[in-house]
Amino acid sequence: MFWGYVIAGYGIAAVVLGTYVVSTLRRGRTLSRQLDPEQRRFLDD
Amino acid sequence: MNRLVADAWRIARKDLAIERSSRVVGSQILPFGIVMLLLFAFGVDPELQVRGGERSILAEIAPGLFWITVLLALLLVSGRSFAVESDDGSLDALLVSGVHPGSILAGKTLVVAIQLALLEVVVGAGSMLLFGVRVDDPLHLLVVMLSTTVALAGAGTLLLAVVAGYSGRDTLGPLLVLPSMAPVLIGATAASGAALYGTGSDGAAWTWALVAFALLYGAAGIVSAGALLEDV
Amino acid sequence: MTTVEMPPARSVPEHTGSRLTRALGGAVLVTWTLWLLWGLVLSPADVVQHESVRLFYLHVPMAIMSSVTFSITLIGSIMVLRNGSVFWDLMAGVAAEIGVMFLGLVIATGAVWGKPTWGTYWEWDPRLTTAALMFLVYLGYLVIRRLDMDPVVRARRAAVFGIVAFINVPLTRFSVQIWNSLHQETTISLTDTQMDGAQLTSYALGMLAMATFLAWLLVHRFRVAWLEHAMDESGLEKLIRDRRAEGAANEPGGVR
Amino acid sequence: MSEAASPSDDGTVPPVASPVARLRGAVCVLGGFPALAGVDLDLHAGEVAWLRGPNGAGKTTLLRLLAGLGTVRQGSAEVLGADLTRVADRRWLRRRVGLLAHATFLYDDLTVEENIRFWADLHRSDPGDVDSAMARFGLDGRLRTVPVRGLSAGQRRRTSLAVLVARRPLLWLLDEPHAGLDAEGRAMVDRLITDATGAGATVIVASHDADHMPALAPRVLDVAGGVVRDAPAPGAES
Repeated sequence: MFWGYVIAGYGIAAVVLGTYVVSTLRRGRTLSRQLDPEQRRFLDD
Repeated sequence: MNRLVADAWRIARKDLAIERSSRVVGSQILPFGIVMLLLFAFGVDPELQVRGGERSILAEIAPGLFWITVLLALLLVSGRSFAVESDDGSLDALLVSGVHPGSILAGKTLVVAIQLALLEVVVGAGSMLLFGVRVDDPLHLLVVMLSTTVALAGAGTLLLAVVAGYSGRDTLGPLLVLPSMAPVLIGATAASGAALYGTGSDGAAWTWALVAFALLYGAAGIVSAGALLEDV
Repeated sequence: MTTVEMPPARSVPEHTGSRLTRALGGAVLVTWTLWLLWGLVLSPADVVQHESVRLFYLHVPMAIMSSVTFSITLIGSIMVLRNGSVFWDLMAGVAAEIGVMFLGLVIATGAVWGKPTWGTYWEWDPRLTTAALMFLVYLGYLVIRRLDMDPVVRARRAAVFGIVAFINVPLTRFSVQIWNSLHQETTISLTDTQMDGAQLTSYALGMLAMATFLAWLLVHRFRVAWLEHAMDESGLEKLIRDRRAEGAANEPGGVR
Repeated sequence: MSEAASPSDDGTVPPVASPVARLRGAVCVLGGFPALAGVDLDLHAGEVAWLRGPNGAGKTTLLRLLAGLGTVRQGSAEVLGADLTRVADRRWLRRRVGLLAHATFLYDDLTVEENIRFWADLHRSDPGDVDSAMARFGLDGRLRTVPVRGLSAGQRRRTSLAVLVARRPLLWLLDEPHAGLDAEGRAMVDRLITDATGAGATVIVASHDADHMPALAPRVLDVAGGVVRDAPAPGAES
């Protein structure tokens, strides 16, 4: 019974963090393509 | 410095003159407080007694209801305080007059506090009459009411200045004000309970917390006004 | 910085990654593997809380990281008011967004832990109440950042709110102590829990895992925010050209 | 508070030497839109300049910018020696200009006199100036105690003008000053402009009034697409 809660807790976190990470990386790619290389970074690496 | 205070006072006097002539406080804000009192009496049976039968449940929870009423009235009053200005672009005009934004917020905070205090007197008297609330320690209660009023007025003015000039401010204002003011509400309720009935041993601690909130939010608005209102 | 194969004309990749994020990403993979191994497998179940103690290895590090992000928002807000820094404005917003997400998960995992331990998902306990308020306040901050306003004005107003909002962080952090001292009641606190070595290790690994993850995520998310900012700026340049062209189309001297 | 400090840091009104305003490539963005898209402009002391151009050309934004409202996103702008990119300078400038905007800046619930006295007090205007300004616009009689909500559009405009006159600005920024006024009122505005320049002030008028303005303003500026150009000399127009 306790394992159910543990899995639920870790599961929620995995889904939310995973979705956020994927969407962030995707947005970065889409936006990056639309800009000239010199506009893409705040600092050089 | 003198100029800041003098301008704040001029703006406050002007807002009071507007309120006197528009009669919104008398005809809308105070009736709102009375309506709330009646609603609470309808919602909670005034005959119900707390365990031990010292007083009615309504009297017991009156501090919380009282401050919820004041908090809701704060939304109306501080919203109006800025609506008066942006109706005809007067916030620009105040800035063009060389008024320091700090004076604008200080003047508005004062007027909002005065209006809330009026409401508190009416709703407070009503609670004593209708709910059978009695006051153990009037001086303590006065300190609680004063500091809570200043904290609420300061924060309400500050937070509405954050959204001044934005068209959706009527709906966004409450979203900013209510959660930010919840700690003040909790403290005010606990401290008033202590002042009214001497319940709980934490009244003094909460009262100090309220005084701190009052200083914090009273000063925060004036300090940050330049960043908020410049170039609306 | 001292790469040999770096061509003279900098090649900026079409994504938000870099050697820095790859290094951080590697650290994330290592720390997460160790953390999950210890937290879920190697450490024993608690005497009182049984297996659900494992939720703490996730819950507590995320709670601390959300305080870290809100502190970044505070610092960024102060910097914005001091010198109108665009970097700090974006950083403050990015940190608050990640912080709100972490805090949301903290509340969710706390509720999941509360059910088997307290028998209820939600308890009007000082820590929960103040955390929920903090969540709402920072949600308000994110709303302010999305208002349709002049970016400079909005940055300053958001900064003021970002500073005022921070009062919630110590309030939530010390809520248990504050209410304890006020009510003289005992609340379940972490220090009561008997912790053995493997549990402590799981905590430490959780902290490390979340910290490296936060650093990795902050860099990527900041770069996305910077790209958005750059898009706005280059969009503005185009708008200015269009606007000027609109004037040139009207022959000067013509009153319409 | 470095409130009194002037941009030149001597605490006094700077000599209103030329130029009163110098803008170079000034860009002003409103709600993501470049209302001013790179304005180059020099204004000299004692000048009357007429801003003309279609609706949405940027006239109002330019006046607001010169009044110290709004920010310069790109380029540079200096008015009365104040650098508009600096907050403290803008604040300093605002007290020295008079802006007559579309909005009348009046409180509906206050009387004409209460309104004028409030604004004049904030400005530390001389009470004598206030009285004469009210008399000048015929507001010292019955209208004095009438709440502004009861005024006609023309009477409101006169009240705003009286506020402006009591302030004795160095730079007058008038947005459609003739709009909504009767013949008598328009004549008052014309006299006001001549008096102001006579006293050494500079006046900029945004107006669609092609009948009135040419006689008043020797300098004509065409505003279009967020930029400003000097209009060709009258004879050169084909």
